[in-house]
Amino acid sequence: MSNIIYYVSFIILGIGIYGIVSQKNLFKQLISLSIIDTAVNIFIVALGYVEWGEAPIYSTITPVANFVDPLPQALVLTAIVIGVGILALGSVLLVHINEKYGSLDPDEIRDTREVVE
Amino acid sequence: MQSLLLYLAIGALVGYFLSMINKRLGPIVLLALSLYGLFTLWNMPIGSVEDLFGFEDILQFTALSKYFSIITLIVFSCYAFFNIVWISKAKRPYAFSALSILTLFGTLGVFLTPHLIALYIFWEVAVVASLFIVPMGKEESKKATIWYIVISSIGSYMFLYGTFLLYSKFGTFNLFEISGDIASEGTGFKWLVSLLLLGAGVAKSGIFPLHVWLRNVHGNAPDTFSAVLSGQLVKMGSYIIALFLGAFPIATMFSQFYAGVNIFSYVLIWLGNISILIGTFMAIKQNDMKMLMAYSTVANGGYILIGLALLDQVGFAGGLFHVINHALAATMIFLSFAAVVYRTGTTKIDEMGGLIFKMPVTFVTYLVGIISIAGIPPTSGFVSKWMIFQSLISKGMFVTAMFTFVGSIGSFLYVFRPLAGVFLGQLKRKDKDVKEAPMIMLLPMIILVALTILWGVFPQQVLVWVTDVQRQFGMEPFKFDGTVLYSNLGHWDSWTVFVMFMVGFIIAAVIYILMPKGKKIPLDDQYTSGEFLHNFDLYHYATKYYAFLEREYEGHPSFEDWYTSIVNVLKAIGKGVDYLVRRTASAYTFWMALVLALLLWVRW
Amino acid sequence: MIALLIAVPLVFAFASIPHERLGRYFLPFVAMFNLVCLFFFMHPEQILEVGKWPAAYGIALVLDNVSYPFLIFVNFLILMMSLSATLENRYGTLLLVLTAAVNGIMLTGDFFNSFVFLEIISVIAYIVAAHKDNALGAFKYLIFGGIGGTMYLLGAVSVYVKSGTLNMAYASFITDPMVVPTICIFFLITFLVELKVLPLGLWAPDVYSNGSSVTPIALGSIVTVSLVYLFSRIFLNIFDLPNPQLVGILAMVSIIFSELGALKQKGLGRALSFATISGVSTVVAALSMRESEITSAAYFYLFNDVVSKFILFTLFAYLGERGFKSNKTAGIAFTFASLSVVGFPMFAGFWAKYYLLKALFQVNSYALPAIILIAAVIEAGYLIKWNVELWYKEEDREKDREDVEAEKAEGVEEVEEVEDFVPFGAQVVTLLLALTLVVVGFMPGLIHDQTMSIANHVLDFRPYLDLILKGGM
Amino acid sequence: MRRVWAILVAGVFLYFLVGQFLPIIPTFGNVDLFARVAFDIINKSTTTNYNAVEFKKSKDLEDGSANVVTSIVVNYRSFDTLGEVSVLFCAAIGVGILASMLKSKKRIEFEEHKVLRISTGIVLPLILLFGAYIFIHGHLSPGGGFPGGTTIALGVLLLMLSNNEFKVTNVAKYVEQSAGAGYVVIGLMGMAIGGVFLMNFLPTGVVGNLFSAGVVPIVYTFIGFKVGAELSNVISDLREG
Repeated sequence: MSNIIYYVSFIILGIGIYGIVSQKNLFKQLISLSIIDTAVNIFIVALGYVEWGEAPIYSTITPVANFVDPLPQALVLTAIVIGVGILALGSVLLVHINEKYGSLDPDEIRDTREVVE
Repeated sequence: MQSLLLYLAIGALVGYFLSMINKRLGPIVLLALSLYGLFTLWNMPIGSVEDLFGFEDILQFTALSKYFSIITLIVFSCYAFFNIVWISKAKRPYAFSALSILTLFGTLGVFLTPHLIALYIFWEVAVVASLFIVPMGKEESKKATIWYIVISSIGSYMFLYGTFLLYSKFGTFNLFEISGDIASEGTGFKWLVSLLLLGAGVAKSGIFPLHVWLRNVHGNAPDTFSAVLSGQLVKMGSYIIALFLGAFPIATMFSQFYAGVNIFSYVLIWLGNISILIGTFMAIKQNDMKMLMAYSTVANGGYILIGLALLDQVGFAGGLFHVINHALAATMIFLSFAAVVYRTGTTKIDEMGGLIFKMPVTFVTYLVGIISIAGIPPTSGFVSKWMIFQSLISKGMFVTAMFTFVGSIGSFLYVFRPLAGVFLGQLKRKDKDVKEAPMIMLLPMIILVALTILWGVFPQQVLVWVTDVQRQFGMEPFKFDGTVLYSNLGHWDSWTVFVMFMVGFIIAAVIYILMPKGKKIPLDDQYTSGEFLHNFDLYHYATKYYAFLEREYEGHPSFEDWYTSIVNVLKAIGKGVDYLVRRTASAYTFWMALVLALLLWVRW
Repeated sequence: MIALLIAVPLVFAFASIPHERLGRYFLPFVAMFNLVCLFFFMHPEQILEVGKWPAAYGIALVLDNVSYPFLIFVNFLILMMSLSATLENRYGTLLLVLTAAVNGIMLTGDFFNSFVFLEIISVIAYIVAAHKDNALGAFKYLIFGGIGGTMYLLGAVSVYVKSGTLNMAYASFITDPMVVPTICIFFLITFLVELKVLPLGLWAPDVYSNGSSVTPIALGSIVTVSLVYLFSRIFLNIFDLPNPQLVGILAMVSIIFSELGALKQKGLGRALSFATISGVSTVVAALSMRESEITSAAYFYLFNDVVSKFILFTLFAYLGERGFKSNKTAGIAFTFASLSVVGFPMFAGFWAKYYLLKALFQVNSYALPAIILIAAVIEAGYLIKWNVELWYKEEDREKDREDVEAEKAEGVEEVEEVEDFVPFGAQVVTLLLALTLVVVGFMPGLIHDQTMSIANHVLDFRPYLDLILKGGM
Repeated sequence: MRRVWAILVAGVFLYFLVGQFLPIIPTFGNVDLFARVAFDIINKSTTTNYNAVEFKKSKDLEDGSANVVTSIVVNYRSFDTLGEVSVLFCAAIGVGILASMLKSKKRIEFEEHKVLRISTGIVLPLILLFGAYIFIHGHLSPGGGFPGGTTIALGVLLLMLSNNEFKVTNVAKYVEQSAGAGYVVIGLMGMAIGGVFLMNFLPTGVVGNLFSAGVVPIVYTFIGFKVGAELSNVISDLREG
């Protein structure tokens, strides 16, 4: 039962996948992608947890090392920034799509495109 | 041989740039090169071996190489000669000349090497070079090019697959090294390899079921190039068939089936039968004279295949002999058509008529050509057909003999259609000012006529080449003595027959000259008693010429349609793929899950 | 020293921010600089531990006999693209970063680092994909590539969890038969997405067919080559490919279906996009065999496919479907490239097919050759159709021109004159590449020797490990 | 139907993760740190022998930052961070390019509010200061260049919300340029001095002091400026259209 945090992150990831497949609105798909990112980040941080470990910072409270694994945290830091970049990019793309087709619903977009073709 | 190929490769470039100075220089380069090639290869001893560009012993000059190279070079020299004038009508003269030279390079290369990969390379060079000449023809020729490349690719990739199969078994690409060991392999392997290797030959020489490209390509290619296509490039396919049937010990590789013919040959013979049938009946139907001759090529490809597949003393020789006959005849006929089109600008039979009065030499060329195709003495066409018949009858293969016989009768019918429609009958009003083709065009046609009749009367020279081939492949050579040819059923003296024919011809000519001539009435008068006509062509008597025959097989299944519908099915699948592409990322995620599930389900 | 290949493009990229057009002028010089460095100052078998941290702790950049030829090829392609493509404002900066990223992904010996570079490439790919107002295609790619990237991240992290380090060489000590396939599935999904093997490569046609002179070349040529490198590094060198038969079958299905998709297309751009999918799928199918001759042939195939598609896409971007009448050089390059793609003799493509078939038959694999040849028949059909149509188009065009002139005479001014202008740079580049194909067609040894050496090195893990351990311990 | 598909698809992923992936990873919290490189990184002994690190006492270690995550991000795996900066940089450029390609050049206008405007004047310096504090103290406390830069960008956003006339000028771009190039130049300086790209060439000092950890604070400062300028640009691009 100690693995519950893993299950939680997997379930969030599943929710993200479910969102991407089930949602028609493209913006909701982008949000689902962001949810997946978050889930993976939670999972990675959880992987580095050592029982009774502390935040990996030398300070007056923790002058001597009894830390959780800092490396996954560093990786997550990078992953978060990448996620932010993709989120920003995706939203601008959506602005473009909305301007071009007047909608973010793929069905409506397809209708307008087929008229054009 | 190496130097000849090198000259040809360089010649292609030289031809291109010289053409820019004067269009006519391109064909002249080709002519010079083919005459040079003819001279060299004629004198080359059989069995010489040479390197090519540093690859050792790639080129090998066999009797079969010699035979096919000489046919090729004759056809090409006549074609080049003819082109000197005709080139002014070509759409892209520079590229036309250069690519023609490249085609010659490719085909000669095919004949000169037993190394299967080198052969494939030369083969594809010839295909690509000719490929880009074809769309210079009529409007539909672009579509014809697709037929050409697809069917040709099917053939050549079958060949490539077979080549690599052999390589993986024997570790060499040299055909003659392989042929010694292949008999000991498993039956399935032998069938597969033989069928794959012959695939290229079948596709190229227009044998059923890969015959469909001929009508489009020969019919729509530039007029003179059709002569090369039918007279020469198709013979590349015959070469492949002859090479493999000769070099492989087919007789020991496959079990005997019927009358001393093994099962593999029997399959080929049936393909030949069907080709003859299809070619003949479809040719009867055609209104376009070039397409008509294209189907005739299919039928004659069938003859050659039957002859070669018989693999015996008489039949194999007959098949080889038929190659040269058909090459000459087809070249002659297509060149005369080119001359007609050069003057009248159309290929439709019912738009012409009575050109005998305006273009007598062209008419004679065509006449001799069709006589040879139909297999009437004293032309060489008779000799080869006689040999094939002899072999079939002596083996008791009466069904096949019947097919070939039907083909012969049919060829009388279809060759007569352009004869009557184009040359005989009455002159169209729009053709009043048509002149005979220029002298330079007539000369190669006359040379071809002379060769056909010469080899029809004195076939020794050709038979020497043919028997050389047979000897080299370890077959019993065909027996002949001067102009007398022997088979198990009897013999035949072409000189005697020629004399008898000449006597008959002279008698007929005398009667024709002495007899009173008929009176000429304009064509339309015959039908309408002088009424006004809206469409003259409908009343042209070449329209629906063989309606009584065509009615019998109207609505027949068409392989062209069948292949087109296969392509349509493929396109429908492609449309499905395209549909998937146009979905959103949601659908893609589904595919990702599917792949993931597959990866989990199929355990490592 | 080898870090310069990444640092210099990045410095120039950052330096070019305020001036929108500066990036595109930097690009050729940076690519040239990289090539000069690679040729004269860098030689294989060296390792750089970034920041002087031992390989297991920090990040190691490895220049070995596998990455060296790949780097030269990719930087050469970048140089060519910088000369041929029409770069709009600020795309130059992006492509500078792309240069750094593809160099990085080929040099790095660290899983997470390769993930970061993969993401740089992806982000640039999404932006470049949106070129020519193609936001919808780019968005589909973004969602799909986003999930793929996440998978790669999970894979990299599980490598860390199992081996305690992110270094590729050390990671290969994971031998647990339960663990390796699971990790590899993560990576595999990403690669199947990014390398466009069909059920997962469905994004590609929409993205490539936008008619830009940058998108298909940057993504289809440059990025593809670098990802094929990473694919072979991970699956041939470090881990074993999980379930190679299945991957092979997927790739074969992909070859056939993409060719059918291309056959159906009415537009040249989409047809070429599908052809690209088929080309890369062939490479993946061949690589999944894990045999040195086949691998070498696969790299040869990749070389030919990438160079030819470079030419085809560039000319398509400039000429569209307008014919070669006024652009003979372009036409010749186009024809050479398409003949090479199909694999006609005397072009590089023939030797690619030759070596591939020969090697496949040697290991008694008969299905893939058959599929490659069937695909070649279909490919020949539609590519030759396009060639013929574009070469022999002049009649219609002349008619058009007459119409245009007639309409002008009548005073209709709004008719746009169709310009068949291929920029000088693009003409030179495409012709040069086409000649390369011909030269390689006559002297296949030039490339084959290289690919053979790559293949031998990539299938032998020892030199890579030695290189890193010598530097690390 | 769509939902059923979605559940199935998500189910496949979950099945893979739970059934295939979970068994091979250690249970939560049960990590053997000694088997991972993190152990040596925490004790700052990747190149030297093990010595317990003590806050404010250990000096001249191979890496001087008290925040171990920072030491990984900016020192041990600094190359990743360079890549990370590039990702953000590319995304920002992409937003700029795509926003400039929009056809309707409609600028987003806000309703100005006096309270907001005046309070912005008071809060803004504090926000900027706080941002600067975060990235300057990145090696001592949680935080660093990215959060710091984001905080600065938030200040710019506040300015934008409160003042319709406000525009991010070209200065932001120059900041971005010099900060980005500065990071690489620091790396190249390491190469010039120590022979290796991105080497820490400054003395590392005592763990826990502000002036410690060598180039880490400098790099974080650059990153902070760069991220701040970049995100401000993104916001402004999105607003201006």
